[in-house]
Amino acid sequence: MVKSYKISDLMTCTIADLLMDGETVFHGVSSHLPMVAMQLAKHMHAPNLVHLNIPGGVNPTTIKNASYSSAGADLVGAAEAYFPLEEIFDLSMRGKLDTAFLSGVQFDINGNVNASVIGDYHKPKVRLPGGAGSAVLIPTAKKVIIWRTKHDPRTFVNEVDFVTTRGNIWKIITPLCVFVYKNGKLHLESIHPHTTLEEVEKQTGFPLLYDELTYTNEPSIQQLQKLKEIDPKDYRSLEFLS
Amino acid sequence: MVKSYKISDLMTCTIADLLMDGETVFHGVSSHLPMVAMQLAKHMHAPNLVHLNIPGGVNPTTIKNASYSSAGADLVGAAEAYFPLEEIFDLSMRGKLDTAFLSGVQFDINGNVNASVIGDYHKPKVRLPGGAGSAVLIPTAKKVIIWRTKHDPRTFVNEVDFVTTRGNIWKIITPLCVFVYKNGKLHLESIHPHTTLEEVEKQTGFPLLYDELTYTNEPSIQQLQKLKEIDPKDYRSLEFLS
Amino acid sequence: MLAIGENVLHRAPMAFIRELARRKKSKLSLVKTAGAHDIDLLYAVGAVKTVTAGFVSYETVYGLPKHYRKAVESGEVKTNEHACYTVISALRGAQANVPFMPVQGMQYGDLIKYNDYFVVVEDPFTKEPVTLVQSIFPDVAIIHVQECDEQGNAIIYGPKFEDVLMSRAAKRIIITTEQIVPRYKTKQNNERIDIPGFLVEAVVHVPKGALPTSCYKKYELDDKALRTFIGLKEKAEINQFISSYDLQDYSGQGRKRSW
Amino acid sequence: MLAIGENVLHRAPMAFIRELARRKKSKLSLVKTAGAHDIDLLYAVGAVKTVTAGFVSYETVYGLPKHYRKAVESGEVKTNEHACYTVISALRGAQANVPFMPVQGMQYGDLIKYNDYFVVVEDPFTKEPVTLVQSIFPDVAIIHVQECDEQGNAIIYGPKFEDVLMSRAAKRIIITTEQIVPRYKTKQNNERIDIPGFLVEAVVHVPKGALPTSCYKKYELDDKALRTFIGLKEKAEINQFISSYDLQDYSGQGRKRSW
Repeated sequence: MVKSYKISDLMTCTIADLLMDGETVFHGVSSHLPMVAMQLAKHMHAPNLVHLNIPGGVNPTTIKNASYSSAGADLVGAAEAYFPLEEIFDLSMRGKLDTAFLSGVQFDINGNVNASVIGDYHKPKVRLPGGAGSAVLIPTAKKVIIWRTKHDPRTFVNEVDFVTTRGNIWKIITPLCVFVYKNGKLHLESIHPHTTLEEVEKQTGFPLLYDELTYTNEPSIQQLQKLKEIDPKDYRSLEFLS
Repeated sequence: MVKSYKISDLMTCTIADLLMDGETVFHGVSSHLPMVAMQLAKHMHAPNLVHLNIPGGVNPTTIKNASYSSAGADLVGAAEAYFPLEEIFDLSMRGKLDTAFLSGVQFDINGNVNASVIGDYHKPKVRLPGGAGSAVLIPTAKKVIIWRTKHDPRTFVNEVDFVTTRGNIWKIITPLCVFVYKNGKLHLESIHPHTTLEEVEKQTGFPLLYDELTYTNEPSIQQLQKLKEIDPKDYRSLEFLS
Repeated sequence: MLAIGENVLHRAPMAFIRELARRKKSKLSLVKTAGAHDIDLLYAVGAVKTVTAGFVSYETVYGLPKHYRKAVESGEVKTNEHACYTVISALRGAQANVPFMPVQGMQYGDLIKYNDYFVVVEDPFTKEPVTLVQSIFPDVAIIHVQECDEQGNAIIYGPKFEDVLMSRAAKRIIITTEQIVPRYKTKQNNERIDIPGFLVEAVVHVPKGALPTSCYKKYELDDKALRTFIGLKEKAEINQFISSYDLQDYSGQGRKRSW
Repeated sequence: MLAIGENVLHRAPMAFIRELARRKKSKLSLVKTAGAHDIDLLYAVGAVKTVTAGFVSYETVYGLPKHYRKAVESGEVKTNEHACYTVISALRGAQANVPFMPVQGMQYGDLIKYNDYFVVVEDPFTKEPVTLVQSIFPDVAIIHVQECDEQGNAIIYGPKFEDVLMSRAAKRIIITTEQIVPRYKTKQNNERIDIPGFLVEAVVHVPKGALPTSCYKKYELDDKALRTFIGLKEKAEINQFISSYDLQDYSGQGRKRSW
């Protein structure tokens, strides 16, 4: 039997598998892919996962109306309770946020994250959107999962132009691979089935560290079916389209 | 024509006359007398006075259900909006609370207020209820009115046993007189019609300062009529009864 | 350290407080902005080591909390005197998990001289003096509400006092509730939920659990019971007073969340 | 300094923002946790001196805020980069009128090295290092709501984002509202009022005042208008885009409170 899936499906399922039942999990704006992954986990193995988001909807029953925004009022309308951004930050400060999804524009092997500028900080060549919550959530959440839909040498660089924050990354999921951060360095944990070590090496600006190398699990049939149900309009692919 | 009124009526009306239209005014627990005074002012000359209280009822339309507590839910039920204690403190910190009603157990001529202990601070002879908001509200509210239903040498003392807070008192209203605080000292502003300077002197533990001495205005007929209407059960006298 | 929700004569979690007395808890540290019967009762049974509060007293008509005063004046127990607002600030510090909060106004009195949880430092931005209050991190917050579902989603009607803040400042949150309502009902009011269930460790169904204090929309204060308690002197009388609530305090269906 | 309510693509007070552009305001200092079209538009007309924010960008499908980026990259204007939470902390500082707030987490990155509104000091209680963020005191907060009465009692439906906090941090509060509702209606919902009227300086009736961003229970985001704006380059085009809202932005009955 041949399974047909997109890279966004694979990334979504890989992320979903990282989430555990009963955890409090937060995603921010421009975060459709992890939002879908959270819903997927909740519908598969983690029914008691607590889905938190910027507008404050706790455990929205559906994400189908979040067409252009992962921070819209629809997440509150369909929610069990209201717990907004301010409070989520506080929760993380108190060590009670289990998993946070964050991103960034540059990453280096030492776990440094840049979401601020390309070039000089005070006279930037490119002004990035800003780290939003990253600078406080990456250090304080129990686990941090970074997802990034670009994997190229400008993203995974030898040295970031600016350290918006550093450390306490658990995993980074890209279209090519999964990195795990341990002993102060990013290590290649698995590469996706459709790529090769050479491709990952070519697209990464720092030398790859790895112990034992495996392929990332493919999405299961059950996961792909459930994805169609909870995300019929394929919001998880939005970042790949724009 | 002979007007018949109680000391509590006089104190209530005197306080009401100190309140201006449009002001934000706060009272706390065990504060029936100023609560009635605020309602009286609102029904007479200050319709836009903003009545704030601990449970958070902004401008309750009635206080008739506040039989045993000036911090009960009835003040919220009858209110225009909800703005609770936490926020009222913040408001005062921001310099936006116009008038606060507070009390204390000892006062001296220098404007020191004791709401903490009689005797040694760490081994008190009498442990008082505590200053509640006084220590932060007296210094930060624009105007502070102290009311106290006891006027004796144990209340108005030569030197307070402990300085819970000091200064920034505007007026003190007692069953005998009105003090005003100016140039760092309490001055006698007016004495109530039913008493004498000698009586006030006898009941006050510090020497009386005054420039020109007047009698406190008696309640007007209109005020007394309105009092019957807004406070038919005479909550304003509760402190005199218990 | 136990944070006790509610204010003076209203919606105090008395069933829980009485249960602490029944279980002969001792050396409790309490924190509350303004307390009355709850604190007085725990002092009456000798359960308290320290209390941190801005105000401890009944309101006018019920007078002063005798048991509390007696214990403090005898030197048996310590009272950490605050302004109510500095308790709030200290709990806000715990909410954000920072060691202190700056606070205005305290510099005019002597509470900061006599209590080591206040300190004056130089503001590094303006070089002006600023008072800091040390954060207070309650282990448990106990809050009595009118409605809660089995997941712990709790709705408070009327004044919330400092309950919402306490539910964010404490490590563990226990809810006692007048009524267990179905989840669809709390969900219909999702924007009105004051304490979301995922913060809550246990939900206990205790109708009339705030008596003899009042509970908005449910019952008024029990004047007679309160006056009775205030008149008591002997330990045996106090234990009997507590026992008189046994049936009522156990009348709900206790429910526990498992995670 | 102007605090702008709402978040990224939702309930931004755009009618007010466009009015600032029409009146050719300049050298504005803006503060917002996460902004998009509001900030981008004010940059497009050259109205901004500095922006203090944690995040400035449209969401995924609308890409990056070109006008903002161009201005910052040209060095014309300054951006005070924060984490969204440090903006929240700094506004909480203003709410309590204290000069700074302690905040966790910042010590792991270099934002505190490059920006003088962060400083690391020693906690006088524990002697551990602690990061402080300087408080931000907005002169005005502008907040768009669904319902407000003539007294300024305002109710926000759905996510409130940081609006309630901003209404407590700013010296003056201006409300624009989809609907002016009678006072008896707000009073019926008194516990749901997010901003009590006595804090509010002016109430302006502006139906559709958040367009092209979304407004919960009223309208969805105007995709076409937003894409049009994002594609614009010339000042004249931008002015024309703003003019196209003239009729709509003036369609409500402007109401002012007098005190």
